Amino acid sequence: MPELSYREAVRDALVRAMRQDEDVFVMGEDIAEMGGSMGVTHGMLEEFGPTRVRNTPISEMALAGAAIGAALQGMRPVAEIMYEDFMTLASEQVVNQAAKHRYMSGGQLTVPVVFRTQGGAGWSPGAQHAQQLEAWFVHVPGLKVVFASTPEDVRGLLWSSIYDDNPVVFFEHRTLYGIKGEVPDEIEPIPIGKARVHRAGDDVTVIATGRLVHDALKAAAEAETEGVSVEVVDPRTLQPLDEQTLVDSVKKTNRAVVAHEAVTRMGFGAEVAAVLQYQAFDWLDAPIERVGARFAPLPFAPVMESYVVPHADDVLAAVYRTVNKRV
Amino acid sequence: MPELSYREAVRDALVRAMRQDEDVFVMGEDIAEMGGSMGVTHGMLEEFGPTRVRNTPISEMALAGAAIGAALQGMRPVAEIMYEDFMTLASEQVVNQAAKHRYMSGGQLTVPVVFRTQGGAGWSPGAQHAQQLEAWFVHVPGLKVVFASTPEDVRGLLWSSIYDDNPVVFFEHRTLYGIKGEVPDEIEPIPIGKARVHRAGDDVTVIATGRLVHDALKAAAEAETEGVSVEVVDPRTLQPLDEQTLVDSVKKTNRAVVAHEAVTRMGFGAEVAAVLQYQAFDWLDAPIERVGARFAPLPFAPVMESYVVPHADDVLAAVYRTVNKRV
Amino acid sequence: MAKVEATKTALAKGDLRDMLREMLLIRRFEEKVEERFRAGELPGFLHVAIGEEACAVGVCRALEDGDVIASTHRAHGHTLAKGTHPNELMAELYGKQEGCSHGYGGSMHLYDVERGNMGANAVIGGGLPQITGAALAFQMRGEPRVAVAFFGDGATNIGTFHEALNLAQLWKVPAVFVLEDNRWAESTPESQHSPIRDLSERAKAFGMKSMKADGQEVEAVYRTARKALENARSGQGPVFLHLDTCRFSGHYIGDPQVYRPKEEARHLRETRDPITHLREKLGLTDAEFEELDAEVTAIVEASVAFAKNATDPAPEDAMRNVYA
Amino acid sequence: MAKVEATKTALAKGDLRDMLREMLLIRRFEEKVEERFRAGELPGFLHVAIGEEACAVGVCRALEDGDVIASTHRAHGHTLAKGTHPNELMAELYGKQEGCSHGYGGSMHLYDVERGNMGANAVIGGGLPQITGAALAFQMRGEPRVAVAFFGDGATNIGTFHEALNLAQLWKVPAVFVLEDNRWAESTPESQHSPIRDLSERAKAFGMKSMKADGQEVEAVYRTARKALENARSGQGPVFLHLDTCRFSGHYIGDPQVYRPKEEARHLRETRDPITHLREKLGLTDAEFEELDAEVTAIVEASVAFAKNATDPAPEDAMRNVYA
Ligand SMILES: Cc1ncc(C[n+]2csc(CCOP(=O)(O)OP(=O)(O)O)c2C)c(N)n1
Ligand SMILES: Cc1ncc(C[n+]2csc(CCOP(=O)(O)OP(=O)(O)O)c2C)c(N)n1
Ligand SMILES: [Mg+2]
Ligand SMILES: [Mg+2]
Repeated sequence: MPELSYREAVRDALVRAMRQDEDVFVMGEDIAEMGGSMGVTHGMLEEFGPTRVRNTPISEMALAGAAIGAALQGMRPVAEIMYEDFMTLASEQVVNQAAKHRYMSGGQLTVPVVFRTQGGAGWSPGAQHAQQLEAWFVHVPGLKVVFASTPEDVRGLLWSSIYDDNPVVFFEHRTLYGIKGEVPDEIEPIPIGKARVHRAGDDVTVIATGRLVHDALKAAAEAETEGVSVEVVDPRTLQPLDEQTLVDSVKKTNRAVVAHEAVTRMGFGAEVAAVLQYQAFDWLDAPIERVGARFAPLPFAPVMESYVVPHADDVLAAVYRTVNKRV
Repeated sequence: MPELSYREAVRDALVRAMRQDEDVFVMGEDIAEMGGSMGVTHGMLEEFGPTRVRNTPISEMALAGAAIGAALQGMRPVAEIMYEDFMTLASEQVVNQAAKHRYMSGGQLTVPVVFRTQGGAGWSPGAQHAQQLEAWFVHVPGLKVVFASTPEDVRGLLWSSIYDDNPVVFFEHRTLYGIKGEVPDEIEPIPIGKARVHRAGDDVTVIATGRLVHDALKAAAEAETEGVSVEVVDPRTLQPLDEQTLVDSVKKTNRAVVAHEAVTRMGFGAEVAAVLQYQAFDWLDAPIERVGARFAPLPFAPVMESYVVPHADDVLAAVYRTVNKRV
Repeated sequence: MAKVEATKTALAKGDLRDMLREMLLIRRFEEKVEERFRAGELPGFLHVAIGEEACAVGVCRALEDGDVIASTHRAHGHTLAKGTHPNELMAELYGKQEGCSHGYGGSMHLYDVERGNMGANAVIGGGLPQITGAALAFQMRGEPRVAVAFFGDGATNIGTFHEALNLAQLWKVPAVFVLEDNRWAESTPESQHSPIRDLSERAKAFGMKSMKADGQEVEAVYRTARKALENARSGQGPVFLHLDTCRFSGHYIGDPQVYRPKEEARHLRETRDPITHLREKLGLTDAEFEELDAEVTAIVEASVAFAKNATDPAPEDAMRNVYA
Repeated sequence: MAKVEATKTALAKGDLRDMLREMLLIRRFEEKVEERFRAGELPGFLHVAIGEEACAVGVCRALEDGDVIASTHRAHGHTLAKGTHPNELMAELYGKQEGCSHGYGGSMHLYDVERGNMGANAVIGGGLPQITGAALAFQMRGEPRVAVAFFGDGATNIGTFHEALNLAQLWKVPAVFVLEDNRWAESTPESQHSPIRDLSERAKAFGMKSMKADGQEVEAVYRTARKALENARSGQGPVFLHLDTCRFSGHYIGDPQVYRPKEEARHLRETRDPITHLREKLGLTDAEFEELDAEVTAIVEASVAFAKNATDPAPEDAMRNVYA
């Protein structure tokens, strides 16, 4: 099995889809000669040319909207929105248009478009370049929402997103592009709506997304040395949500921690907690812990930035709180 | 005590603030001669003239941004975004700019701006004119979020919002403009961050916002005839959230239902459920029930629209589920 | 509806008579919609385009099969002109399954994909970038098709408009952007919403070719639209088509128009009615006109009967079509 | 920094010398920032404006006390030119409490409200509507102040730009919109992001007066900015000020510029350096220039020392300033 970085894995899915399928193309700001601000599309201009690797002006509304329009006419565009913060600009097109055309037309249309975007703190860009807004899109019927945390997942899920006939908002995490992992030789599509159990455990379930999956695994390893057995589950797709896998895990462990980098208040963890307390009420031995960013914009100074967003030790502390609650 | 409609109550707060304070002014689409698409600003052009009652072009980004800029220079603008659906267009300015200027400047700036908007189903406008997106803004540090359900509350809270030095996203509900209620002769500012207990009860707490407050009160009256005593609480301000009042009520009743018109998935009720299960874990005798819109865009046909959004009977059914869970 | 021979520049009397019939059908249809709404039979939020029929008919007549349009909140005329049967449109307004959006859309969300109607949009400017994108798809696949967006003067103030036209021109996609300039955005007169008096100036910012026509003269609209479409179709780039038109009625059905002198609308109806103009041009006798009128009125009446007898969706149908 | 007498059109030698000194200070400051970033001392995401110093200095010199600016992601020059002390700016880049944003902002979020800097914005076009709004506040209060927005050529493609300028012209607010046209948006050359070659055309869409100057000639920038500000201040409406400039370095510090022929930047440095131009115009001897250079270099060195010795915020400080 070849080893790919998360960045290369995203590219691999794009390249393979474009090789086999004329309808697939990519568009976004600085994705051509520069290969994207995160280097994801590096080299693709050379292989596919400027018609299928399209640099756009700084026009998030039009770039998102043009991708939707092309999708309505049978193409499978993958539009890159450079930073999640700029999804605010694209949100009218994504939320009022892409998510609703099929419904408003009574099923006449399909909208096979993917909006790739990325965010995440840890490099001190300040308050407008690292927000995590995935929760917004989970609230919008008609959209699918993916947030992958490993090279294998990001490749298999991007592939499935490209070939899904619905609009998919595809979140990548800025600090994960460099991580490496083995992937199958051939792309194995990963079904949208299937969670992944990264680590089995008996005492506490940690449900984590994006960067926090890796922090959760660190925390789990640490907890093990203290005799606490932690199960780590990554939903991978936030919409549709694989509630069954999450609930089954919690019914086994009787304790849950939900962890993501986004602000805790009204973050995705709130939805997971609401689902778990409802479906596993009689199984829960402790309150569901939420780990997420503190309630502040992202500050510039590294010491402050690192204080605002959660890390492995925050997950670990939450895990311990859930078990202490027992005794 | 005079009686005012919800619509008149909003207007009364605007008019009184503008009479006593030159810095307060209103801007928005069709708010002048037409008095706003909901008639809220009716007659204000005549009293205050076009300089302080400003019709804007259809430019949600610029209208929101200009209000922010004027606020940064010491004015207290109240910007009207005609429909919540169009908050998507204003979201970059509201989320990346208004919410963050004070923080990014290290406290040098204040942003005393109010964004008034409205939404709500029940009149078959279709999928792009009735969404409820309050949850999005609760997820954004730096913003305050208000959603009032009665004439008295909407007036007192709008007043407090105008004089708050932070950006406030102020939600009104389309179907409430006509309801009447008594208000004090003089405006009594209602503190932002204080919930209101509309009805005391012993068996179940219903935490409701917007239109659902009224449906919850109907359901409570109905439940009473069945011997179920329901407490109805309206948080009124979603950010900051008066967690204490909600938690105290649930610790008393041991059961909770959260109700709003917005889509249940990732809706405000998820945050409330997450807070309650955490802070009242040992007091809860039943899973927290969530009542909200089904997971679909808003359809046009009235029979379908009414099926998608919740009503009093949905609240009542949820209330009964919580008590049956006991036996 | 019958297509006019492509290369033709002048129009045969028969074609013009067809257009008159079509404009009259739209007029009577919308008058009926106003009546049924006031009678409390129609749910939702409706906007009629009475006075603007020549824009819809002139442009849609100029289209070829395979061309697509995106419409606005004021969509009945575009929808009928693009070929949706009055029965299907009326059924939609009544929220029925037989409706052109199967009861999911309503007046502001009329779709008829088979006939090239990509949908009416209730968000100002919302459909424009999608027309740029549809045209891009045509360009990438080398199809001789054009994508056409309708929008109003008020829409020229929204960023979506700016970005969509800029991108269309940058990529020279086969699109035509049709401005139906009725000088009102709801209650806001053009002088209050735009700093310039000739909105064709907007096109200059993108270096886009602009063409202008009197939106009350259907033949002029048709001829200019043909040129615009030809320019787009032949790869010479998109065109900004500026149609000077008038809104005879309120912004929405029920609009008291407190903001507008009663005089204005009456004067426009008397002097700028596209139907009267064409009728006179064709020299129709009262008898001939009444015959035409009776014919379209019967179609409209039939559409109401069809709609009323059509099928109501079941409440649970609301959960269908959320995802493919 | 010292203001130049308002009515003056020509500039005294002393004024020009001040401007040279200021441009050189900015140049040396940014070279130092590049060096310290490469040394791993500076966190975050930084963009230098090396080659564009005359735009910042020429415009800010032309401002009156009370005028305000909004800047972009490329903000160091604007910030220094608007009067922020190098120590406070460098301290911000080091994330210190003494920084002009007290460590909360960083390179893309430089503020100095007391000195009229409403803040740099990392969202393209994000600051423009706020400049329209600030100017509106000045207009409503009858204050003789002007609000000035800086932005680049790439920003002219975003809807926010269109809406903000349109609204400013519609309301004739005292604002000046300064386009720093370096013909690049990150890796995207103007030909790939804009369908027109003269971006002044953008102003036509709003009927906004536009003025143009060579952005490498500080005196020309200053003179033209004076005219633009005068127009805005006197109530004649906003102005689109188009400055033709060049980006000598990469888009961000560390940018390998794979997309750009090495030749181009070298050629620009040799032929279009605003500092060289003014130095020659003033006929400074090497000795005089080196003296000036030594003076500003010392200031820059001192700013680094100041920044390094400044106070780190405590982690918990992150929870302050979220709300007023
Ligand atoms: C983004 C957005 N803002 C506001 C509205 C409310 N609205 C509906 S129609 C309209 C006026 C549109 O004017 P114009 O574009 O000239 O079209 P017309 O109604 O004249 O046909 C407005 C403001 C909307 N639908 N979308
Ligand atoms: C809305 C938005 N989209 C994309 C970006 C990423 N970005 C930062 S700078 C830049 C290029 C800006 O070009 P220009 O406006 O010409 O300014 P310059 O960098 O040349 O000074 C881009 C695309 C952004 N910051 N904001
Ligand atoms: Mg109009
Ligand atoms: Mg540039």
